[in-house]
Amino acid sequence: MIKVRFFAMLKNKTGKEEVNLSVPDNITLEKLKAILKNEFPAIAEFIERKSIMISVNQEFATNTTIIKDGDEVALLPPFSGG
Amino acid sequence: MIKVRFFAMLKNKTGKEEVNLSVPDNITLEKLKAILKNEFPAIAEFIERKSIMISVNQEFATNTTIIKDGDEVALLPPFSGG
Amino acid sequence: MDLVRIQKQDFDINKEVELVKAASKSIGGVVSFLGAGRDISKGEQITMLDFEHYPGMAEKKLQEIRERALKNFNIIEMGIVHRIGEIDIGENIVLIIAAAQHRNDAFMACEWAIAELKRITPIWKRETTKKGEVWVEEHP
Amino acid sequence: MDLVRIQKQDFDINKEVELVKAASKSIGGVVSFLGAGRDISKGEQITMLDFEHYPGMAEKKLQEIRERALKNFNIIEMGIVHRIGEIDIGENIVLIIAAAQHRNDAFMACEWAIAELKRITPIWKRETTKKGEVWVEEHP
Repeated sequence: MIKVRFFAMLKNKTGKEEVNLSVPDNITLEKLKAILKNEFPAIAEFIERKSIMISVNQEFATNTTIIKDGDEVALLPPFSGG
Repeated sequence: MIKVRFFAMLKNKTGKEEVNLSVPDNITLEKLKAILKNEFPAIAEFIERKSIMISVNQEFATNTTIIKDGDEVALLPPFSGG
Repeated sequence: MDLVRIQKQDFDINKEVELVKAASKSIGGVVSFLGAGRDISKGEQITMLDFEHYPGMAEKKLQEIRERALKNFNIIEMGIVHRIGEIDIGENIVLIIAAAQHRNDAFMACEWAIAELKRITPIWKRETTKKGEVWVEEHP
Repeated sequence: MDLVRIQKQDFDINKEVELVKAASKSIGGVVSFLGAGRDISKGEQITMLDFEHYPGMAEKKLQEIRERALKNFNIIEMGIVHRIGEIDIGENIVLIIAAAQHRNDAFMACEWAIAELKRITPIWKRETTKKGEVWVEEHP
């Protein structure tokens, strides 16, 4: 079980702030992205776009990052602070 | 008659803040500098040095600036504001 | 008070500068960047701003920016405060203060820090216009 | 209160920033340079600073810097306050505030203005050390 968090426009698009999701253990972020695209079709195109960053346990992750049980994955639309 | 003002270290060196001086009318600043060097030997070397600026009526002046009766001439050591 | 914070309430620039200046008597130059809510964005009249952040991660990124600034620039101290929640036009949004012995280092560190903040800090701005509310995508 | 001033008393950074920000709701970035009295100069321990200015001309030069900044940079407003008289270590000396729609313009204008202030403004600093009082020659 992992926790998936949505921020800003992605929260609006999915209508969710966070979701607990059962996924195979020790998959790569690349594989998780495919799962998330199926699970949340409303934001599939955003997950595809490079401007969306994904963090795992509050650190920026890449396609090869391994997702473990209990991890917190967050989908981060382009930042606009400052 | 012109007014000559001294600031910072030049005030210390001459022991004066300002002096009224009779000088020929319509002389260049270059000529005035020669007069000032004679008049105030304690600061002759400073007048010679390029780092000293001279203002006439509160505007930076050059050797060719004409000094007229009633002008305010100020000897400005290197600035250190800010 | 922490040098790096995310908070709802407005900040007092005097107090933030004092906090940074307290680090050393050798501080000669303090450069601050203050971001404020502009009334117009891409030609649209803005009536209200609303900032959301990723609690925990956003704070961590700001701390990281301060630490990297202290390491990579010849500065003595840095403070960063970012507001969240609703912010009116003209109000303060963010304050970055860089203090150094000499001004050039403070300018460089401050300029770098605000660019880095925009690049890596999970904070999002929602603008309210007559057409509705829009999440801003600064880097589309 | 004037945007450009020379004064004995300390300034309130919040108030000075508000004064500059009052110029327009389109201000998005405000960059400030604050100069403070350092404790050490060229290896000497400083105990006190004293600033003298050429009354009239110094104010005129600061006004000129503001006007040239407004003309040559894409900024909306600029404020400049310089203190004179005795100033303790750690105290504020000078504040330059540049406000623009975008931060890059504010950074450039502020950095230019403090360099230009040091170059053309008839203000002199006297440092008191254990050895006595010395008029500083920044550009010998």
